[in-house]
Amino acid sequence: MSKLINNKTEIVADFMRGLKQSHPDLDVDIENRVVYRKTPAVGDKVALVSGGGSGHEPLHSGFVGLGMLDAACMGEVFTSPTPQQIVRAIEKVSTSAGVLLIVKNYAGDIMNFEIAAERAERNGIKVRSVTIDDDVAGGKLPSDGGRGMGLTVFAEKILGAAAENGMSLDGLCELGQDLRTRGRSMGIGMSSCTHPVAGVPTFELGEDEIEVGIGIHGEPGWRRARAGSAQDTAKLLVESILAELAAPEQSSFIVLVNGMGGTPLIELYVMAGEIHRELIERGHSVDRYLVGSHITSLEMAGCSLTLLQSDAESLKYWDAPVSTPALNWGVAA
Amino acid sequence: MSKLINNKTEIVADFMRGLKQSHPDLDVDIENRVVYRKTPAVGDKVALVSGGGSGHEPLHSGFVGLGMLDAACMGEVFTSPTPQQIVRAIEKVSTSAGVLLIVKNYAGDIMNFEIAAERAERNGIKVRSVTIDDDVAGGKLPSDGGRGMGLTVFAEKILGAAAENGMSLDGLCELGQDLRTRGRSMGIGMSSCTHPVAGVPTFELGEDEIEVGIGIHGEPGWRRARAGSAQDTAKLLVESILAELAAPEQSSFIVLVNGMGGTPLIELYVMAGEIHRELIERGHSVDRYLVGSHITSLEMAGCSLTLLQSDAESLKYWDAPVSTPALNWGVAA
Amino acid sequence: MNITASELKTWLLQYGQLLIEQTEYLTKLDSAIGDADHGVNMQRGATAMRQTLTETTKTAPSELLEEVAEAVLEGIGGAAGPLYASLFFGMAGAVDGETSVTPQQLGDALQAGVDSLAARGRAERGDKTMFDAAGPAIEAFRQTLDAGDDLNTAIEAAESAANLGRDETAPMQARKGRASYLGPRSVGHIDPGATSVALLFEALTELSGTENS
Amino acid sequence: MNITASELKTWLLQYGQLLIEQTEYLTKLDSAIGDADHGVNMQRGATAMRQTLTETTKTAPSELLEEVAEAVLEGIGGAAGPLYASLFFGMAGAVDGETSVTPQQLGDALQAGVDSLAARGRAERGDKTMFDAAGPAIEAFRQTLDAGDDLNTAIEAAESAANLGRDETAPMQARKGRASYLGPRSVGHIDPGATSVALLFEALTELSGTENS
Ligand SMILES: Nc1ncnc2c1ncn2[C@@H]1O[C@H](COP(=O)(O)OP(=O)(O)O)[C@@H](O)[C@H]1O
Ligand SMILES: Nc1ncnc2c1ncn2[C@@H]1O[C@H](COP(=O)(O)OP(=O)(O)O)[C@@H](O)[C@H]1O
Ligand SMILES: [Mg+2]
Ligand SMILES: [Mg+2]
Ligand SMILES: [Mg+2]
Ligand SMILES: [Mg+2]
Repeated sequence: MSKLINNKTEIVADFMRGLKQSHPDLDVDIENRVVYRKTPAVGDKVALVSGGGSGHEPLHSGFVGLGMLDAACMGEVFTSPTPQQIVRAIEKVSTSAGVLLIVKNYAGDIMNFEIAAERAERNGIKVRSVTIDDDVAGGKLPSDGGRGMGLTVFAEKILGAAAENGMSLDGLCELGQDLRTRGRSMGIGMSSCTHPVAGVPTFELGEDEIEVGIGIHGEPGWRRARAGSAQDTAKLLVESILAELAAPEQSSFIVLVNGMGGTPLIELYVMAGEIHRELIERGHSVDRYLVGSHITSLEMAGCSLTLLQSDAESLKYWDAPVSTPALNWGVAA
Repeated sequence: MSKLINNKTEIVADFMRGLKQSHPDLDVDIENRVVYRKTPAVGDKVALVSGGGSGHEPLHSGFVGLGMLDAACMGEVFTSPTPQQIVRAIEKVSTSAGVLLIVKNYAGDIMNFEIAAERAERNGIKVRSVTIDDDVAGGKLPSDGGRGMGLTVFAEKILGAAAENGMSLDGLCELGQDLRTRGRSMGIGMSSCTHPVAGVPTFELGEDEIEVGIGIHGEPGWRRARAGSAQDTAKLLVESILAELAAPEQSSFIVLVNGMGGTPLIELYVMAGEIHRELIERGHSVDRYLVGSHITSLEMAGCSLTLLQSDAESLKYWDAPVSTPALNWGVAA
Repeated sequence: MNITASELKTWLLQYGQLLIEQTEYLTKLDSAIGDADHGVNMQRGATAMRQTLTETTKTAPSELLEEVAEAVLEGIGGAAGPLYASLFFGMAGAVDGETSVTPQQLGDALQAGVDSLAARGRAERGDKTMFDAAGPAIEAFRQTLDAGDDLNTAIEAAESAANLGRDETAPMQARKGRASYLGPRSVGHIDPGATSVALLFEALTELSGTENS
Repeated sequence: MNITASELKTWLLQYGQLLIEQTEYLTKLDSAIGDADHGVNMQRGATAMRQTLTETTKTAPSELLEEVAEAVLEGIGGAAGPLYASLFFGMAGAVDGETSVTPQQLGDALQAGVDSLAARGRAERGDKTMFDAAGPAIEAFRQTLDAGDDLNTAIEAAESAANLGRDETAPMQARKGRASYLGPRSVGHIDPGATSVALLFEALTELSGTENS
């Protein structure tokens, strides 16, 4: 399958140009691969910076704007950004209240953000990090813990709203840690995807096979299984997550039914219906749904489920106004 | 590739259940396949009804809500809804100001909506229709005219805002006709898709081939061509559309860069950048961009471009508040 | 003996049977020049027809045909739904008030149905549609009766003409429906709708012998 | 004669050359148990190294290595970027102030580099990472020198140990990095990072003969 690209090593720059043209509220520093708000946040709001490899769009660049991120740094496709890029992003938006980094738990991201944070702090900027590691991975977690998955979207929204609301850097770190304990994800894949430079699909699946416990890089998962119905898949995801989440009886959730990029919306809503049923059957309830392709693996087919135990605070920040390319609500014209 | 579905003949019903659970502002009549606003429009606003085959999500059900449609009727996948379904949708939301049907130009849709309109009128409801036929089809248009493509999204948004603003049924028809003359689309495909009941891809494409002038049903297009760069594709789409649109020099546009369902956002924004360049080079300008998968062919890879010549009125209605699952802006929390 | 509602039922039940047997083939044809759903659509239509035909209490041909028209209109969807519905509505209108029909009246009714289908689709011969099988079939049917032949012979003639009309859609370039957007690429493929129409006339053989029974 | 910045350049240019030759192979390995980009990442790293090495004005080994570390840190990204950067930063720190280094000092520097890589990655032997090629290689290098053999022999020993370490990652189950999420499915595949590390030691053969020149 061909791709809508020009020079395959310049995809990220070309993407950023299109993003800037399409969204007048955003600005981009193409050389340093930073997407940031054109109008910086006012006052001493803590600045939120996230980033990672590209190929997961709309994450993270599509979540830059009022009520979410102040800047996103974009690595090459599936490759963590480098410390200098991250430092540039931090410098672009840092305020006296400090900078919070939201880092997905992948070896590369962890190390590059770690080095960047050290360097920015050496330059006198107050930097703290929250690591998102919500993936239950479909099996036994390795020692590094779960990968960062859909909880990243929730963290960016909720921490973004809290920051907009004046929460301090320490407060945000605490809230971030709290979200970590209350959210888990799991994904399944029904196809791989083609890294634009590699040019061939990362792996091939048989007609009736799925990969269980995938990450967000078009990689194979913890195990291969026979494809079941949407109901079977919903049950698998809900059970696997609840086994790790230790949610009390009658918990209520914010739910992300996420497409990996190549799965049509019609299937995601079918899944939402089945997930709803699975949760209700277990005595739980759902406060909010987000259904769509928000953290993707290029054109991979499949979906992931994220459950975040909700409370008054998270719901308040979830419902708070947001104006970004990918999430937009509550802001008067 | 497997699909996230249960019973393949019950996909639409299962989808509707998930949609309703995820969007508390919407209600659904599953038996009659109608999605409609839970809180009906107040006063004597003209009601807007659209619909068509399923498999194009978010179109049309994702555009039901404040500022767009009052109801959408959902046919089976790629199959026009039947007259009775359409009549039920009309009856659900009709007001004394009448009902405007937005119909995409496909033989099936035209005939079924025609019969439904006759029947609803026999029941005393004032019904008018706007046919959307914006596809330049990549070649010589057949006698039936162009198929309905991305302009449908623009029409639903702009007519929806105008209706919300109190425009009469006659006024809406006129504005709809006006939009028809000012908007054109064209699409290219890089893969087909699999009709869930048929179970096999509708057609196969070679690695480096694209289909030029596709519709929105995973069907082959006017011709097959070698895949080019994003820039080549942008040039092809812009030139083909401008050849039909007869836009005066220095026109300005509202632009939809639409994904067919299986193309990642990163590629769509690369296309947006290239399309921008092509338009600017020809002396035109762009007022607004919408980039994303808004009118799709299940998981087909590819994209379509829609150019609508903008003016003060269309921009006003484009920017007006909207609150639907797929388009949402300008509404205070 | 004339053709009653009961014979019409037999005809249409057989048509439904053939549609179900040919579902995959019809979809395959629609994959080549359409959107891969004609088989699925007609299968739903067959199910809707069968339900109507087994539950109906109507004994007048016209009322029965109207119920069938309504059933396919709601059961099929897409382009084929209103087109087949028009065919049956057209037939119903032509036999209004009759309790049974002669072969000639059946011919007139089929003619009215086919006219109504063509009108609904604004289709002309050579557009590569259902009409390219339906038109020749009804012509052959009536000409054979007009020549003094019996119903059996007329049915055979209609069936052959429908099949020939169906096959002759292959070299045509479509001018109506989805296939028309393929331009010259629509050439070389048999039209799915013409193929399902040929089954409708094939099913008429169930009526063979009615006259002599 | 001791090893100067100029020899280190030769080494690293050769390393870059090997990376570019092996780009596709490294990516293929990463497709099996990772995200199909290790080749592409290292190719970018090779380009960045080459640019630095051809433009640099540094003559002190430590300054040169620091520039290289910075170049790969910014050039590679992903997990491999900071890990290779740590290796070169570690080496640079160990030869601080020297204008040239003896084979023993090179061994100490490589040891410091490998330690620093392992620390950055929190990697242990058997985790199926770069460290499983780098660890044995530097051990072999130093043991050979300690046994009184010359640089050539030490380089040969390091190269063989790196290759062996690389091959021995195949039966391991990954405990670090992306591959660790494959669990038992990571068994049976050579680790991509260990493979690129083996190229680093293979490139050392460019220094063979330095001592006698
Ligand atoms: N305007 C028309 N007039 C007559 N027949 C038509 C017309 N448009 C389409 N058809 C017939 O409909 C068939 C396709 O039916 P179907 O696949 O069920 O509907 P759709 O095209 O909506 O998917 C075509 O093969 C053709 O015979
Ligand atoms: N924590 C770690 N410690 C040491 N090496 C690691 C670690 N994590 C990953 N690696 C190495 O990095 C290699 C992958 O590098 P690369 O593909 O470039 O980065 P990424 O995994 O971010 O895509 C692995 O093959 C492994 O050798
Ligand atoms: Mg990577
Ligand atoms: Mg159809
Ligand atoms: Mg069809
Ligand atoms: Mg990798």
